[in-house]
Amino acid sequence: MKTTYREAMRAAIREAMQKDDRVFLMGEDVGRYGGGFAVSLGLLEEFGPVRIRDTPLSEAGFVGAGIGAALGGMRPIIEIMTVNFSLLALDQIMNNAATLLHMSGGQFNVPVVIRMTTGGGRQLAAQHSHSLEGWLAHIPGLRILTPATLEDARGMLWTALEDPDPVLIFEHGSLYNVSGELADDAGSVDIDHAVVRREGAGLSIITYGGTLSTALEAAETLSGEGIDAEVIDLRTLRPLDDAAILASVAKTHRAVVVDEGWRSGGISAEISARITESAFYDLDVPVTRVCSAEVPIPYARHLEQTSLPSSERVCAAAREVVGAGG
Amino acid sequence: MKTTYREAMRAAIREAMQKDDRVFLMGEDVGRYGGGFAVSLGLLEEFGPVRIRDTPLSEAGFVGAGIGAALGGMRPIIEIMTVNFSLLALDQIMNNAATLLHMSGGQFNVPVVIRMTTGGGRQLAAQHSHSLEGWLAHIPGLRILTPATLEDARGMLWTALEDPDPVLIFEHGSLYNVSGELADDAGSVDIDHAVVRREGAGLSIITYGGTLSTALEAAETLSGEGIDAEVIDLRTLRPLDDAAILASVAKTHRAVVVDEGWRSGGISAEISARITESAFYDLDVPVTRVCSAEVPIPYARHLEQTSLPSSERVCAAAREVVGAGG
Amino acid sequence: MTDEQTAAAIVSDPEHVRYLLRQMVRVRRLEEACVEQYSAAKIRGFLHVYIGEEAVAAGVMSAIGPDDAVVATYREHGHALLRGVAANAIMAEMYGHAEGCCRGRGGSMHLFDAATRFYGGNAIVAGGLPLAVGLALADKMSGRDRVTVCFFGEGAVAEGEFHESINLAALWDLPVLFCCENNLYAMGTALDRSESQTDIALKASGYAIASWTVDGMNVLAVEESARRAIDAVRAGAGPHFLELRTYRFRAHSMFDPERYREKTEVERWMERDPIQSLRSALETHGQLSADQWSALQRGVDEEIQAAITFAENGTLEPVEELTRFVYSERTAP
Amino acid sequence: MTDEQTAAAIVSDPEHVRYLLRQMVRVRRLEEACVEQYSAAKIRGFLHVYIGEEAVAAGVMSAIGPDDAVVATYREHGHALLRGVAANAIMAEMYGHAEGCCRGRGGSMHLFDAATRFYGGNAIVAGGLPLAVGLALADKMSGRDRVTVCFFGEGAVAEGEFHESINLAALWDLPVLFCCENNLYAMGTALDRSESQTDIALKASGYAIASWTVDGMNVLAVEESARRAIDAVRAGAGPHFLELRTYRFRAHSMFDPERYREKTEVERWMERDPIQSLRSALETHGQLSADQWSALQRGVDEEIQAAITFAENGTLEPVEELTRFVYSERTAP
Ligand SMILES: Cc1ncc(C[n+]2csc(CCOP(=O)(O)OP(=O)(O)O)c2C)c(N)n1
Ligand SMILES: Cc1ncc(C[n+]2csc(CCOP(=O)(O)OP(=O)(O)O)c2C)c(N)n1
Ligand SMILES: [Mg+2]
Ligand SMILES: [Mg+2]
Repeated sequence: MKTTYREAMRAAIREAMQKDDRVFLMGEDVGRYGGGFAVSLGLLEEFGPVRIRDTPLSEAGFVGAGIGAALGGMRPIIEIMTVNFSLLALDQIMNNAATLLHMSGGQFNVPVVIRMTTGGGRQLAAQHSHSLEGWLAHIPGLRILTPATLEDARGMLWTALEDPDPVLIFEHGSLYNVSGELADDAGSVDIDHAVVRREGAGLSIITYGGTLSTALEAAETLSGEGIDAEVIDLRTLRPLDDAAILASVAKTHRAVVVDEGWRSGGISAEISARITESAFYDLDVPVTRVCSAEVPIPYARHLEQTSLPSSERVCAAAREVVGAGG
Repeated sequence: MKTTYREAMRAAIREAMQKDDRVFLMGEDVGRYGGGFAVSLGLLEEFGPVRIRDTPLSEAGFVGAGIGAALGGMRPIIEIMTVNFSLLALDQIMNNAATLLHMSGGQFNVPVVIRMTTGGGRQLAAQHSHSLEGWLAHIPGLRILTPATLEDARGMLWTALEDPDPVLIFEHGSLYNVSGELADDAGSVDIDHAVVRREGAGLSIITYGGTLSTALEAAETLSGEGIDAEVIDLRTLRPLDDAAILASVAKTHRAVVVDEGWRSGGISAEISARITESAFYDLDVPVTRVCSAEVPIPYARHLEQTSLPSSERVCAAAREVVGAGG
Repeated sequence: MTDEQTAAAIVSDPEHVRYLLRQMVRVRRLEEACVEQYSAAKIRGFLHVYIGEEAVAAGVMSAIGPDDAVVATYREHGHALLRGVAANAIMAEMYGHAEGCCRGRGGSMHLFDAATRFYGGNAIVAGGLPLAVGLALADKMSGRDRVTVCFFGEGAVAEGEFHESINLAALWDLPVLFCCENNLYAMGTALDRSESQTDIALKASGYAIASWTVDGMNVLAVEESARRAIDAVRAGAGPHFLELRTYRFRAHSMFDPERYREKTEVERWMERDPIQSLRSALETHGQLSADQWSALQRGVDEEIQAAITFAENGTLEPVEELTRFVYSERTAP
Repeated sequence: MTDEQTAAAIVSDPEHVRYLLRQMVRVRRLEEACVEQYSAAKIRGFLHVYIGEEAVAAGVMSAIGPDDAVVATYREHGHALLRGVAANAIMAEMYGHAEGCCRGRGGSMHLFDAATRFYGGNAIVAGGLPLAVGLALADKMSGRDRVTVCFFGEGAVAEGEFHESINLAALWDLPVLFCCENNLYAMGTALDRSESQTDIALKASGYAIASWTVDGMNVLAVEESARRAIDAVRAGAGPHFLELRTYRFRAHSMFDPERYREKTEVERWMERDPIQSLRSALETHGQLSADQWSALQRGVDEEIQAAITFAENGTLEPVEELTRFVYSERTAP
């Protein structure tokens, strides 16, 4: 079946709503408007305003209410229109969702799913172009998912809803219109493992989410130059699938991490540190990172494009690690 | 002169208030109460309620107001009682303070200083024990300071106030009562460089803030075992003083990073990644990290102490890197 | 509540009034014991006691049912106790012992209890309000006629999370009872230095939510308003808001030198001690003999003493269990 | 504002009323040009136009002085223009050119201008309110009699940052004029689905701040209330709050299919078009000849056309400058 990332997400929400009465969708403009990015278009008509619940602009309030509803036995899907506004709800996410189970000595788990759009590349400027998913992966108690493919857009939500703990799902804004084939019976997918999206022996390109396509494009280019890149899609940023990362590096001895987050203190640093810690003697060259420039992402297209990881920058980094260790 | 860290901070605030009419202190209970940690005790009497300004409980509001006052020509010192509440103000910090200069094409800089207590170790449990300074160092546009000594407590504030851009100062809660000698003429200090607090050739222990004393204590113990540790106090977490880190590692070929933040995605990962990137061939062994356990910090003392970096854990890590490469 | 109303309440059901008195005394003794154990370094961290404010928790808890939910603050020992959490489990928690209601992970500011639907214990001012809204939303969506009661201080009113929560609850007509414990100070910040509009109940009415001001030093008044409010909420009349005017007799926490208020102000309020007032009223009406009062005190002392003994004999959670409960334990598929 | 008042205003100073008409037309044409250039892919990102709401910015801007400060939202092209930022600099900014008022870094949602004290352009709903409070605080502490005017939509009212800001301004008696542009929708969310209390001015009064409701489709009414409010604020009477009832004729942004409102509703409001109403009023009173109207339009068209030409001829900021302005440039010591 031909579908888009947006439709796959929508199908996942619809199916979850059908399967489990406790599931509902709540967020700004998810109903009448059809969703800020049209993900939930049509769901209000299908499920009604109680379960497709428009909220006022009050991110801390409705995210906290989602946490409370989860404590109360529901399985809420909370939509924060974009990651940029999640800062307003971080107190609820870090101080409540992520801590309640531990603080209560195991009594109160929080089965909430919080979805949001992330990333730049659409000229939305500094306050609307954050990529914070890797940064939020710092927080114990959370699980962080970054569906990069149609299958994952379709399949991760249900698995997340079955998880007894808080799960954050990040949908890169540039993916919604991506279209392709999806099996008619596509359903829930595992959220525990990274996946090799392209096999290769020359170096490991490790990425996730919005930059998976960047990495695959780079790998294509590189293969024309005789550089055989393996591309790993992390899929889950917390917990990281160390085994998958290390298995690839054990084979290739070289790694480039591609991450749209800012470089300093991003998830790219964590991946680099872990590889070094566990596979230092496997490495022919140091792990290299391709990240966003450390600037508030600017509006002008040429400046924005220069800020973000590009297939050219990935290729350049790959050539260097392959050459350097050569 | 014998003094405490708390008194040194207070002296710094007092001096800044005297020197520059544009400086004022604003935050919850900084006035009548004397400050949540008694840092500002007595300042209300000295400077009056206009400049020692108690605020309602509204972190986003008064941090944003501090940013606005800085735009309006003042030099505000904003006190967020503890880092745990800074989550409520992160929108203002990331989306306004850190972006305004760039977004406005260089027109509006934000000379605000935001101080807060950080860290655990006092049995305050999950919502009151965060160490987020390293995590916040991810954000371009900010400068992050972590005074660990009396000199820095006394001297960093004025330098921060002279900085045209937003500066966050993190005071570890366990330091306030630390006492010692401070030169009578102690004044402002540089905030651009890390400092070697103990010279050594066997390995580099890289740390800052609340764990500097942990590292020094470990170095003492190690020296009794013939292990000669150098201890670097980073002092500033953004921007990191790469040169100082690399100089030490070039000498010792071994590094242990000690950080009270959670391990995954903490500043320890960034330091590890940078060392690997720039000094891979200098390293005899991979960089090792001693961080907090990835748990919401628990109340019970034995559990809390197990969570946090200790001198024993630093020693163990040091012995390992020395032994392993040996 | 007038003296006549108090008299009527006592005459009509003296046993119930003695029960309320006892509840307040239980909280008072528990808190006094906490202070002692803090001084003895058995309890650590931050400790916030409720002495002076007992009528609020006692009155409200008496008005709610076993299926209702409670969300409280870091000043919540009394709420936990009167909600039905055993003094043993509370005291052991503050000792940081495995027998505590949170296995020692929560401490004074984070008491939780699933059995009594006691959802904390929140140390972020106003941080519990959105949770209460969500709990109530779950009930409403599930068609259960449960009520969620949410306690918070008047200091929380300035926070954005307060505003967003009250609006959501009112907008969606959720079964929440908001109980604002207005003790006039947020740490050292007096109400008139934190709110441009100091009439909290009036402020709440700006959200089109029913809101009443209640004498929080009078347990009968509290109970009566709470009961009316809970009945209304349960009947589907939407959220209600009580401003309970009270006072804390002790410092904000164990670290507070109380520079911000006059001793005479504290003394004036202590004349309205909710326990002493009710005790005299009962005595005046011949409904509390000296024997009864001693027995009541003795019973409470025994309970609290037993709690201390229980806590003293507690054990430490093995450190190997540190990382347990960061995530839920998964049952093998 | 009654028809008689309008008549009186026109008769007493027709030139000024024509000036206000012209200001509104400038905004209208600028916005129309933005939409065209967006369709031509010259402007990208999010674009929010102000068509229908021009009376608000025109009336308020006319009431403030050159030293006052303005804080606005992502729907701020008109505010910037009427504050005095050149159409050239605005249009070049939207083209992402170095000649733009933010050198192309800000775009449509982030116009800034130091010369006119125009502090943005904020794309976080309610994110500008605390800044306005701080700007006003700086003025008050420095003894300057400047006023800070803060614009925001009615959607912002539900946000915690709104609540915290209004309280701070009222508590500290700061010289801020809050201008709530109530256009009835926040994206697709109608006011009655976001606020339990839909009377915004009444809600504001819960903070003990003077608040008035104003016909935001009538520039004379807006100007008159803004002037009264600004005078009061400047005279030290504390912050004021205006709820300006208006309507946006266009979609929320270029991505909005407007599923949430009826065409007939839009049409009803368009009958109250602030430009057409004022134009007819002027004509009725013989104060706007066909020639005057054509000249006015021509003048505005020329300005906007010139802005497009200016933007078209703009240059790109060199990519080497990307990291400039992340931090201030330090002058060597
Ligand atoms: C968001 C947040 N800011 C600051 C604090 C520090 N703090 C703890 S209690 C308190 C005062 C709260 O006063 P109130 O809400 O009136 O409750 P009370 O202590 O009087 O019961 C403050 C400022 C906090 N815990 N959370
Ligand atoms: C904090 C935050 N949440 C969500 C958004 C997405 N968003 C942009 S504009 C808007 C509606 C705002 O409505 P209103 O304040 O009434 O202003 P209007 O657009 O009507 O002028 C929303 C939800 C945002 N920019 N910021
Ligand atoms: Mg209080
Ligand atoms: Mg609106």
